[in-house]
Amino acid sequence: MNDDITSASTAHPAPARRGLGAIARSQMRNIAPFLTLIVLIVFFSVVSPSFATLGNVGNILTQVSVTGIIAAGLTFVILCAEIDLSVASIANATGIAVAYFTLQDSYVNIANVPVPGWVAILLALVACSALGVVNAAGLVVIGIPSFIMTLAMMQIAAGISALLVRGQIAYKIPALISTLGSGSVGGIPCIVLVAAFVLLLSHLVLTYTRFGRYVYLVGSNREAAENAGVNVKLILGAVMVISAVCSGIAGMLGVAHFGSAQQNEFDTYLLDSIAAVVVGGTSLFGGRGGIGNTIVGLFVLGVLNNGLDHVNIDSFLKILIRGLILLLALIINVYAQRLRETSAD
Amino acid sequence: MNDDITSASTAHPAPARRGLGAIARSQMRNIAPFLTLIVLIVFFSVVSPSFATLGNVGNILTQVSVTGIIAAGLTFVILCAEIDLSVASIANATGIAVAYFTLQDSYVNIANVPVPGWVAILLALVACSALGVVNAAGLVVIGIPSFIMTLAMMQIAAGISALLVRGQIAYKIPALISTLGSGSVGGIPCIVLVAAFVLLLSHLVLTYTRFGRYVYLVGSNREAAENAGVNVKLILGAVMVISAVCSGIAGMLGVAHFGSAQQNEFDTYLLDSIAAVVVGGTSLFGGRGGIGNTIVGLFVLGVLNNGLDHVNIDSFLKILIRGLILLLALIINVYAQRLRETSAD
Amino acid sequence: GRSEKPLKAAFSNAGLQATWCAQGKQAAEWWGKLFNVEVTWFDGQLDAVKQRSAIDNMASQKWDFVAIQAFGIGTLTQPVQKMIDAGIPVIDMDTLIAPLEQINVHSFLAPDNEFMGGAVTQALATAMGGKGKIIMTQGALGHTGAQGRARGFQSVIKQYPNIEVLDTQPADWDVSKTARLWETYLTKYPQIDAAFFHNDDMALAAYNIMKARNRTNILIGGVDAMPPAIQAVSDGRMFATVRNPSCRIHGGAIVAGVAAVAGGEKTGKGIPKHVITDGPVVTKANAAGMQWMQDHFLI
Amino acid sequence: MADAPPPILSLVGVSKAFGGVQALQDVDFTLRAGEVHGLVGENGAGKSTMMKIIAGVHADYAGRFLLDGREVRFRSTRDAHAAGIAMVHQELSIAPDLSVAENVFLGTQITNRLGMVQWRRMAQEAESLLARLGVHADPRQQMGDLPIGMQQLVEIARVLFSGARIIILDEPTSALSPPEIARLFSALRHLRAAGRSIVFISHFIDDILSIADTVTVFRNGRKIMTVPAADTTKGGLIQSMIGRGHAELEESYTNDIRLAAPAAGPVVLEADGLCLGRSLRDVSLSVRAGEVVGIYGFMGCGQAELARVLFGKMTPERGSIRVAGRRLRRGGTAGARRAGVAFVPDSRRAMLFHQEPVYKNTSISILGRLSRLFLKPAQERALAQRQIEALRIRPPRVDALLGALSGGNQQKVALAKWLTYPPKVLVLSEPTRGMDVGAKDEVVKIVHGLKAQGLAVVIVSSEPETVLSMADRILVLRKGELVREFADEIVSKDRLLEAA
Ligand SMILES: Nc1ncnc2c1ncn2[C@@H]1O[C@H](COP(=O)(O)OP(=O)(O)OP(=O)(O)O)[C@@H](O)[C@H]1O
Ligand SMILES: Nc1ncnc2c1ncn2[C@@H]1O[C@H](COP(=O)(O)OP(=O)(O)OP(=O)(O)O)[C@@H](O)[C@H]1O
Ligand SMILES: [Mg+2]
Ligand SMILES: [Mg+2]
Repeated sequence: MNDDITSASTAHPAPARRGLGAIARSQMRNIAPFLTLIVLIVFFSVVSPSFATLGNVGNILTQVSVTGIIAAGLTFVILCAEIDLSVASIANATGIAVAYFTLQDSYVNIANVPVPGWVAILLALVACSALGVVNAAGLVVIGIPSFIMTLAMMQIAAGISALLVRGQIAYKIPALISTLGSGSVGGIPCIVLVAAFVLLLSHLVLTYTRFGRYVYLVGSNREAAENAGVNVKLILGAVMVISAVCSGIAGMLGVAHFGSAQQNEFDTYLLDSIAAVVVGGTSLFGGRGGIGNTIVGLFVLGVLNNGLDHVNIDSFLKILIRGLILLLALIINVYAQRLRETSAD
Repeated sequence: MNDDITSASTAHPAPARRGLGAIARSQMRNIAPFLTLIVLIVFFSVVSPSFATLGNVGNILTQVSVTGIIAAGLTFVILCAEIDLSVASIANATGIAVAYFTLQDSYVNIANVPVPGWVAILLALVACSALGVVNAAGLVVIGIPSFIMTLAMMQIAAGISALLVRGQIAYKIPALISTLGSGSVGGIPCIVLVAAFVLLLSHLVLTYTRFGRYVYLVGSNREAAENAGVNVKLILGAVMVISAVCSGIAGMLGVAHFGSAQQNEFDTYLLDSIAAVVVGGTSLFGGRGGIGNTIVGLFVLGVLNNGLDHVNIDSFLKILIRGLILLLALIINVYAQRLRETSAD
Repeated sequence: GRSEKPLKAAFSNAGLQATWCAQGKQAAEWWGKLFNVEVTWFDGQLDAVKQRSAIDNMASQKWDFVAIQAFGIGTLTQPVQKMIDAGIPVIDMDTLIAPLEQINVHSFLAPDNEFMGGAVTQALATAMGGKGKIIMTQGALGHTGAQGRARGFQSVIKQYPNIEVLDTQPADWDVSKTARLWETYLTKYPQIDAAFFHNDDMALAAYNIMKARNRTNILIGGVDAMPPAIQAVSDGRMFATVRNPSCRIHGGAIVAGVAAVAGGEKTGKGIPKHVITDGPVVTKANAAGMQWMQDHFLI
Repeated sequence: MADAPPPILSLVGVSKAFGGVQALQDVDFTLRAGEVHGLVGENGAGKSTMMKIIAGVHADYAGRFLLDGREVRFRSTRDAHAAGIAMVHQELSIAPDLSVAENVFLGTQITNRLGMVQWRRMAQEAESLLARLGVHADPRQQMGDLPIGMQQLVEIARVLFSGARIIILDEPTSALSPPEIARLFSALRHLRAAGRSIVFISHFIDDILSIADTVTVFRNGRKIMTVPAADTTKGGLIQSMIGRGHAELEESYTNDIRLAAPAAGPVVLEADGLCLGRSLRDVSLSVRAGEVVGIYGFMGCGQAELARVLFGKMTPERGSIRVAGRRLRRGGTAGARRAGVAFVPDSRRAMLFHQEPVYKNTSISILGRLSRLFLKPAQERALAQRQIEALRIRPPRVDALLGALSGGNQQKVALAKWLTYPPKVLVLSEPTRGMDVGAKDEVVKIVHGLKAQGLAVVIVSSEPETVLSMADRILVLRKGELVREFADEIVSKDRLLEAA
């Protein structure tokens, strides 16, 4: 501004080379969930001999794959400070749609419309994108808050699922999806590779592209983004569609992985994927966090679920333990974040 | 004050008596859901002869009672711009708790702790208040956003339910609860009277007490509330506890109404009660709406659910129709609100 | 016999999302047509609260007879009692509406879950030669059917000291949870000889995991014997399943209702209070016939 | 003021830090009964922070706080209320969803003995209280439906008539029209006569000098001096506020000002017949390259909406906007940006990303020009570095978090984002609201610089000084209509007010 400001700049001392401590504090949002993960891994390794085996690592990877694909899309939405409650429902509808367009064995009693595999996949992708577009339109064109827009979509997609399978179970899906969902390459399950690819791609998009930057900035301060000439509605619409498409992919692969398409198959994935994103440290208020956080969150929940399968405790108690550990992880996140903030600048 | 002040008042001419049109516009938030309700009632009355009967009115009233009690508490929370995802779970846990403290028939295989009826009711109320206090503490003391705090509580309460009943079903509950939940007075089911009482009380509290006005103030502008000397944390904590207690009462009466206590019995009440509050026109962003809106919302959903049972359409299609009508109601709300805003000032 | 004047019946089952229930609906409608019964359906949507509302609505209308499969035991007592009081014969299918002490239904048509669980376990144990390692994957622990199937499993296993039970965790009828559990089992236990699932859907989901890991040597037993499982038994993916005869129960409810209304059959005299409707164990040997009988809603 | 009454409130050696920012450092402050105490200082000098300590908003501070000679420590605003201290905050602190009456009694709703809120009595009393400030509004109306200025008056009424004996007003006039300010001052004089103590914060030195008995000056978190208002001058105050004397800063714009001759450049911005609800009625204007057009009007007369419409944030119901001849169609703010319109909103909060580094703040509007798909952080940083140097932003680091910058520097960053690739049209909405005299001067210089580069600049403001100091041509907006144009003639503040 003028000379006296530079002289007065002692009020805002330029931070010296940041020490290790400072970096650690500023990364608290990322470190805290990571520590939670380490503690869980150590705990289960000690408690169960079958937990820390190579085979089980493969299990955990496989088990978080479907959630991971959904959570990747959800990360975009949550970074924008919105929410998508329809992910699991859209996953289910898409999985059912791809089976609906595939020739089923005669004993499966569904009046479906078989088309060639690639057409079926394409149609399923169109279907989930269309549901995403409806979410996006509701949010940005009509102006319904995403929480209730996607709540309605959750029911609509469930209704579509019901109409398509009519209480039956479909088993056949296109070969490509089948391979991706339950095949493996060199010992690594394809579904893990797909999930890794989706997460990596999401990370690259969020970190290195213009669109990704807009996502962060829209989440960080929506009004400022609009005042800077960013098409906020476009970004918000896009993240809703991305989330729906990720859910759709997850739904198709999930059907392949579980071997069947039926109603309500994916219901648990809603809470799991939201929990993964949030436990990983991405803020519900937008702008902070990212795919790295989501991956840590995925593993926290994945290790927890898998580890509890390895230890012999009362099945009824497990539900409570899971809830308590989830709460604990959230508390740790909040305190870590607070630590970071009080020691900031 | 002095002459020059009064004379200069032409800058803001005194508004004329507000016409009917102006009042209608300003009440759009309340009128739109009401119109939706009327349309639904007319539609079902025309389509089904069994719909508009006295007996069915009783059905609808009974069917919305449990949701109504939960939604009353949830209205406080949503008016504060927070959310409570644990309502159904707490209702379930409280219903199970009250059965847990009641002597069960020998064929029910639960290792429970029978105590006198009033003690059981008291203990159940203490239990749900305690869960509410945990929610409140997580929100205001630790600072976990209510969305994820109550998500964790949802699992914790489910875990408690599981531990208490261990997969069994309990049938016996204290006589008082049993009467309130399934008895009737002069042909009117007690549960309807209780729901009406809870809703009326909530309305009076919200409209005519300072606490109620603080709830609106906190929801409308938290910082202004803080500046006006309102103990915002206390208000937020209180609404979380109120919500949990309402859920607890609903859970106990629900168990009496349905005649048994078991796990996951009340899961649907979460979406139903949120939908009732929101469809009624209460804003998720706080400060706008109220119990009147919630009542309209309750009836919109209640009539919709009930009416669909009276018409002969494909069961699988009903789920989709329900979702679409929900979406439609939301769209109408948004447009009504917009109409109001553009015609304001 | 067939009723001269058309009868109106109301049916409700746990939730049409379930294949077993969907097949039951078709069977009821098929038998209803034969017996001149117009069937109106009240879907329970696999939800106690929703089914209760549906039954409340059912109870405020007039029916010649009613058949109900409860989703949550004890949650429908009041409206069902109202219909019984109004003189409507209420036929209870598959799951108790409430403990029989509490409510006086016309008749209770249900399989013996303990028998079904035991029968499949017996078939598996025999095929294992009386020794080896087995895993039971349970349904939801709160489900009475699952509890019965578990009892049947345990009662048979007790008789085989050389069979070791490795694990009995519940998968809550959920295929994704089943997949997760079985991924863990397959790494944790190098030897698994047989697996008993509380229903076929979970069995087929687990088979998919086994196949992906080349562990298809595990003998799989399930419950329900719906067409996909019969197919799986025929082509060797599953070893055995036991028929939970949806058609017999739902068709039986039509027959019982018509007999009560048109034939004046009295509860406890003409028809017993409790009709056990078990189906047979399905192996490769009888699979084809079982499929044919289902195609014609006979079992 | 000769025999000063005893102090009713004094702060001794008070310090307060936010993270690493020292907002207050060892400050002493004394308030006496029956005085109006003016408070001046640059942006970020710590004025609001000190008042928030007094009002109980900040509970953790170092130093002593004496009330009536006894040491107190407020834990919350409730404690301050109980002690008879009330404050009008710098940011509007109202509940838009509640009725006007409730806003007058915010937090202290009138109840009967049973604790029931008495709606009718509250409405009546609210109406009469508001009338004392010359406000005539339906007390049952929803607060959010009132124009901003009225909302501000309601908040002021709440605090003035709350019965508090110590009243703090933090920039209360920023949304008020001159007649409203006059009425406020008259009310303050009455309160002073009744023995109340008032702290009055403002960046309008003239206002301070006309109402205050005592003036305290803050700079950089320290108190510089406290003097009787009668013993100081505008120049003296500015001198001690910003630490240097500036003749041109003293300009009060009460005298005549000669507007520049019409610019000769081509017409760049052309708005024709804009209509928007009751905010804009058939507004047409055109701006040439190298011309600064000021649009003046009282708060709520539609000028905020006009700025938004020009930047595509709102779609007019009728009318068209052309930039360099091309019609601007529904494309939102992104469309306007692409067409060459730049916009600086009135609040810093609405244009900056506090948790992001400086370079991300400066590059947001030009990312599309740098690349289509992938970010080029190195280029972003280089461009940010250039702007930092050109605008002398401190600290000069592209990676500094924006939140760590002082307000003035933040303001420069907000401008910088539009200057890498200069736009054709720059729309500034209330560019100097809440700014200290020094910062205002900086803005004036930047605007003159941009004008020299050939930009068409539109300045929309409700502060006469702002348009008078920058504009070549002034349009006056009244209730959504353009009622007067001053061009190539002599204007003064009085004539501007007269027209509005
Ligand atoms: N050194 C760099 N090289 C390449 N790109 C960079 C660099 N620094 C920042 N970026 C860009 O900044 C964006 C995100 O990086 P940055 O680490 O600053 O994000 P952040 O929001 O601070 O994330 P975090 O949560 O990790 O702190 C990406 O778009 C990236 O292209
Ligand atoms: N809540 C806060 N968190 C962090 N820093 C703050 C906070 N409030 C104020 N500050 C900082 O404290 C310093 C003093 O701010 P303050 O608001 O008291 O200034 P001011 O004199 O009122 O300025 P203005 O004239 O702009 O209102 C500034 O550097 C500001 O950035
Ligand atoms: Mg980073
Ligand atoms: Mg200030």
